Amino acid sequence: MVLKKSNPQILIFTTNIISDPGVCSAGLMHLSYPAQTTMIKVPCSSMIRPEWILLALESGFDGVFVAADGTDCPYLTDCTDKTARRVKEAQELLSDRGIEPERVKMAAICSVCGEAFVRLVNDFYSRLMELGPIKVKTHEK
Amino acid sequence: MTRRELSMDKLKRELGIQPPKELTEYVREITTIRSKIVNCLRRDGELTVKEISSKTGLPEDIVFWHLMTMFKYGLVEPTEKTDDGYYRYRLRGETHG
Amino acid sequence: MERSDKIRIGVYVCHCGGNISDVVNVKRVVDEVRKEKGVVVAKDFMFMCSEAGQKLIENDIRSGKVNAVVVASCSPRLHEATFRAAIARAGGNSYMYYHVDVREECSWVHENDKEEATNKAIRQVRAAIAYLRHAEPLSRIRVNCERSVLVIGGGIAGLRTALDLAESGLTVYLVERTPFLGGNAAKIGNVKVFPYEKTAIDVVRELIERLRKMSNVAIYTNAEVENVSGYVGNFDVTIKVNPRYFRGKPNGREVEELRKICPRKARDEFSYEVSERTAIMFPPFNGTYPEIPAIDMALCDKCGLCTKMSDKIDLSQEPQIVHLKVGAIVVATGFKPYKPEKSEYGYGLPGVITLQELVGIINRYGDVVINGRRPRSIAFIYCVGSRQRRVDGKKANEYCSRYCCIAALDVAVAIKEFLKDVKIYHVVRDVRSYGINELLFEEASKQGQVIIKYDVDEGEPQVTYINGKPIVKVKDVLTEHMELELPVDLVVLVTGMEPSDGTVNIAEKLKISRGTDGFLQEVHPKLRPVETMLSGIFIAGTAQAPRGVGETLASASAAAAKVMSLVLKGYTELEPFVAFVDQDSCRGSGLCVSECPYGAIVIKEYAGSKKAWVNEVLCKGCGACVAVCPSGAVQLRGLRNVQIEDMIRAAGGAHD
Amino acid sequence: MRSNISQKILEMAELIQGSFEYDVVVIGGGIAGMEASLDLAEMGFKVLLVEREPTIGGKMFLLSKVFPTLDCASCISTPKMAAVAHHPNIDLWTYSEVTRIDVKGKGDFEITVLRKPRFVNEELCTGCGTCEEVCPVVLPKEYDYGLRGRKAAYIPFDTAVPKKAVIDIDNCIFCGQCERECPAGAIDFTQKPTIYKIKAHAIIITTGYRLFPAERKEQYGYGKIPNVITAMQMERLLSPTRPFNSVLRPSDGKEPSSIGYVLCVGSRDKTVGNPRCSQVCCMYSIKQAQLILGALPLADVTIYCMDIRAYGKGFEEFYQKAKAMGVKFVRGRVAKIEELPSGNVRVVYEDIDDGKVNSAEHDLVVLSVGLLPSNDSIISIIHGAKIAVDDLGFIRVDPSAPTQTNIEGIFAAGCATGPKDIPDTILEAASAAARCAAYLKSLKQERMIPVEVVSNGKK
Repeated sequence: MVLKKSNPQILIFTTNIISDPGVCSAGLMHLSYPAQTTMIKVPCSSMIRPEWILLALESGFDGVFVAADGTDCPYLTDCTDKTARRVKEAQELLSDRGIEPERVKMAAICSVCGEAFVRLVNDFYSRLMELGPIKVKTHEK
Repeated sequence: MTRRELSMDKLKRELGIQPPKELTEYVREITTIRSKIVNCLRRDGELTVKEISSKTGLPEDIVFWHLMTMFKYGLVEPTEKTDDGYYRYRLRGETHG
Repeated sequence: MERSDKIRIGVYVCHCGGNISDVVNVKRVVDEVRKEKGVVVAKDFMFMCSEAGQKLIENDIRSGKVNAVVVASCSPRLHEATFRAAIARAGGNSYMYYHVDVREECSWVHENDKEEATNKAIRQVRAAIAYLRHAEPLSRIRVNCERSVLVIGGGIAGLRTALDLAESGLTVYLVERTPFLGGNAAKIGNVKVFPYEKTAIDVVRELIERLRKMSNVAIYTNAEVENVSGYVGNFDVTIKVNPRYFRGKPNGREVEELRKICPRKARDEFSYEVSERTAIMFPPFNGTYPEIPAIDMALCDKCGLCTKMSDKIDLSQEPQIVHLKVGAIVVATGFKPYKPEKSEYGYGLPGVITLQELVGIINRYGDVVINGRRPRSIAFIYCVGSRQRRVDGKKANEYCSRYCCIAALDVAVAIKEFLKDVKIYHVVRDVRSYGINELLFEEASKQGQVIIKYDVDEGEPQVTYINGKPIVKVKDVLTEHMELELPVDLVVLVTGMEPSDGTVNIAEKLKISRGTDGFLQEVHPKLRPVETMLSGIFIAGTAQAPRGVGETLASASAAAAKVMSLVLKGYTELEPFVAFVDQDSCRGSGLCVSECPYGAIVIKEYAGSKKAWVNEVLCKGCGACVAVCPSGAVQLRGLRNVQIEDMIRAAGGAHD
Repeated sequence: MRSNISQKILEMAELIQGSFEYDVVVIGGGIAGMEASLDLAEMGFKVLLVEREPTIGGKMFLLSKVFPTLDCASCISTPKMAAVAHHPNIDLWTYSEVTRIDVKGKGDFEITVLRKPRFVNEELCTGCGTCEEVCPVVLPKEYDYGLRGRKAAYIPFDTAVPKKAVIDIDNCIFCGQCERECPAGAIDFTQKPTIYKIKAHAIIITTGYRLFPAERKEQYGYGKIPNVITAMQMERLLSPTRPFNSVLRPSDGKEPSSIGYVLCVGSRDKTVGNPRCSQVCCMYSIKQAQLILGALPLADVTIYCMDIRAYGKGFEEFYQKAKAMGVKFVRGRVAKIEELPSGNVRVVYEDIDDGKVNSAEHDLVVLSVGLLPSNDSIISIIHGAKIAVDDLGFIRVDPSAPTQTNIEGIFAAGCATGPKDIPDTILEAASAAARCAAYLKSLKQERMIPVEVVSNGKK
């Protein structure tokens, strides 16, 4: 069954030690952001393969938000650069297929940055609303 | 439904104690202050600390302290900032407690 | 999909007493996910974290119904460990688990949209189910560790680390490049370590004395690390021990004769080149180790005078190569004092010396005597070789050397005690007598020592030499920027620290990185302050950053603590979430190798073709390699590509 | 105003029978105590960590970002807090106090610990916060240094470990709301204090510091002038878990556009009895200045200082960066601080640059308060030996082993031995763990395996 969806669906990549606690902290503060969101955890945002972002957009998501470790990354000193490279490659993949590159967004979310996360994801959601559904026909696997 | 006996009642019985009067009075006082602020916001929508203070007659720092406490519990939220650096606040959903 | 047939998933959704169920329709979540392939049990419960909730899981595992578990409840930070432990208790594999947060990341943030919140919970649980369909039982990686440690550097940092490790029962190999233990702290000699009564040399002596009593310590002086291979827990080390050219300890008469006989002369490093030594190097202070002299072969011209006098000397000795097996390595190779360039603040002019040279003079003569006379006025110029500004991209020590303000004040206060009439000026930028050292600054002020503060934007102090005296010219911020000219008998340049040559060399040899300041770089100043990017290699003391005696000892013991945590048990256990390579699809691009900051991946030859190989012990499981592999051959155990991809598909609504 | 019900309840404390033995008892669950506990636990020793507050984490997890790398304090401390809570070799007792230490012999200590009742069943509490929401009592909240209210039933912090509610019984009006509303039925007013006698072979004291009480510097007006705050309060304002919705001043909630920092408050000042430097204030002030410029890009920040002591690794570079960002450094000692009718604050200072007395007006003034020892409650309860402290009350240590106290088997680390920054505290904590491990091994008198030296280095 494919869930009914009229509003944009966002896939959010979070990281175990830094940004997932950050997303969690939004809940602790009882803030609010759209429920059309799904989180998948990875150890470090530098692990994200660009094609996963494309896959997400082909699988029913309208946008991908990468909640990166940033400078608080416990693994890499150049985590921001590495993650940015992945996102840029993903954007190129999207452009090649005629999908708006702004459907993927990256921001560093520290472990208590709940407010910042909510602001960013709300903005991203509004932007995706404006963009509307993905126009290019994505092939389902 | 009958009121179940609370462990609190047991403690009170065991120790033979009541909360100090000053404390209950203090709570009554802050509850009054708070409801003044809440009523003010409920009536007028979005207000700055200065505006609430002049409408309620409460000192600005007291108003701000209570607003921030209510902010913690998700009862109020800031909206826009005025040009001279003050935020406006409004009630968020229904209040309890 | 053979594997997924065997996987029997139990899904348990928590109400959290309404915290979740008031927003998320828990019943609907359970009903929806029950239909998913692989799911054999789907239940909801008031409090999953309670004893009764955990029992639900345990019973389903014990009865064999379930072998993989999803719990949808609160934050994984609160209860992921709880449920993994419950699975293990029931005899399951605790890695056959996925935790879904439907409280902090769902019900608490979507209170206004119950319908969508429920949909989200369903998506998240479906993703978890997709993950578990491909999950495999994992176990922690056990690495055996040699219960022995190599400590490089015989100064106070190395001595302290070695002693701590030895006292904890580990075998310690201490390697010192020079012929004697003691390092820089021994050279400071009789200057007291403020605020204590002990002198630096007291500390050194105490450490050496206690270390020598330990039977599980081998000390190699005049020795250098030649080669290191292997990895954490299992390093192979080769050290080269240079000969001392002495067969044993010469007796008192021999020592006296030998001191006189050698014609080859050089500046004595131990006195900061204040005095001379010969090619025969004698123990520089009482209590050092070993007490046997050594011949400096770079200086010796084998004239043979000494061999005729003493049969203890044997110039035919050869260097020895020693092979060691150790579990960890501590680098404590220290600093060297900054050497001012010629004419930097007048260095090279008569009456202009460094702080170290002043200390050398005090230790050698027990007095301050410059050109045969006691100075009547001294100016200390601070921040020489520290806090430098970078001009035209030239190398500059932009850092503060931390110890120098205190060291200079310490020496100045000591001088004032025996040269009562000397006038002392301190030409400073800031007085950084932090913490309790402020009392030293106060003492100096009480003694009438004068502080002159300059603003580097208005120019640095100038030192000239007129009428047989050095003159310090400086604009004093404290007296309304008045330009002062101070003719003094002695100018002391308070020089900072630079990484020692040994530190620079060992960094290259071990491939550990150095910061922009040139000192050894820790992984993180707070999370992993004594660790390098290479597992099992630790750093201590001033090789890492300028610091004083107390801080050096603390960092040395800290390094010892981390070594003990690693090797004391004889093994270490690591999480199984490490990278692995699918040999069939790896094309040997090597992209993963350069992506890994830990050096955990190498390219190896397999039957003629190049393939990546992961050292599981070095891998920290960040997954950076996963992202760059062109063929998807490098993956992370416990989070394989297929797991992520199916999670994306499941959550996106597209099912296979 | 608060009642003394807790005293009455204390009298009902019950001694728990049984033998409780640990290799080490660590007193104080701040960053130093957590670090030392984790190191020793990893080595295989059994550790009991005792924390007075309802949560571990100490002061560090209240901070915003930390110098000189500007990493987020929570991102560093919260994983450590979780590691402490889950480590099989660590028992964590929060809301517990060490009330007596008996030095009985070599490696033999008896430690009496009082476990205070939370009035919340920890097993049942899910940390959902319902009790806190419904509690009608709003008190000045210690975690945010008075910046906003705290309930009598409360979870100390979103990132608390353990994340369990606690009821401040002295401020409870017994309305029963929490008990009626708790979905887990976790509220339990019948809980009683318990006392444990614990045998330990070593002790590590990591009791940290307390801040200089700024109101003692009367001429600075703290406590009287609402817009004079301490650096710890500013730290909270800058933290992502901040009490206000932005950096705002307490008098009227205005976003300040001009902020002044007064350094050396309660340090380098004999008039308040502390001639020493507190070692961290220069750096935390510079850090806050940088963060303020990030949060309020239009604001200007002035730091009134004597010397800037940027001495640690990367500190000088950090100081130079602040200067380049536009933070103003004024050399001069602040003589007094006055409130203006607008709520603004005037700082009167002796300007070293021109030798005159000058003044400046700011929206908000931050006092960079110094650090004082908080060992009193520990040093006075040690029986059978006397622990050496210095004239300010910091624990004295051995210069050759900077965590060794004068009592064999008792170690101290972090700010308990003197003010220090986080990197130094962490090093010292690990250092205490190493010395403690060596000590514990020496008690067991394991035979060392002698090594053969294959060279000239014969002993």
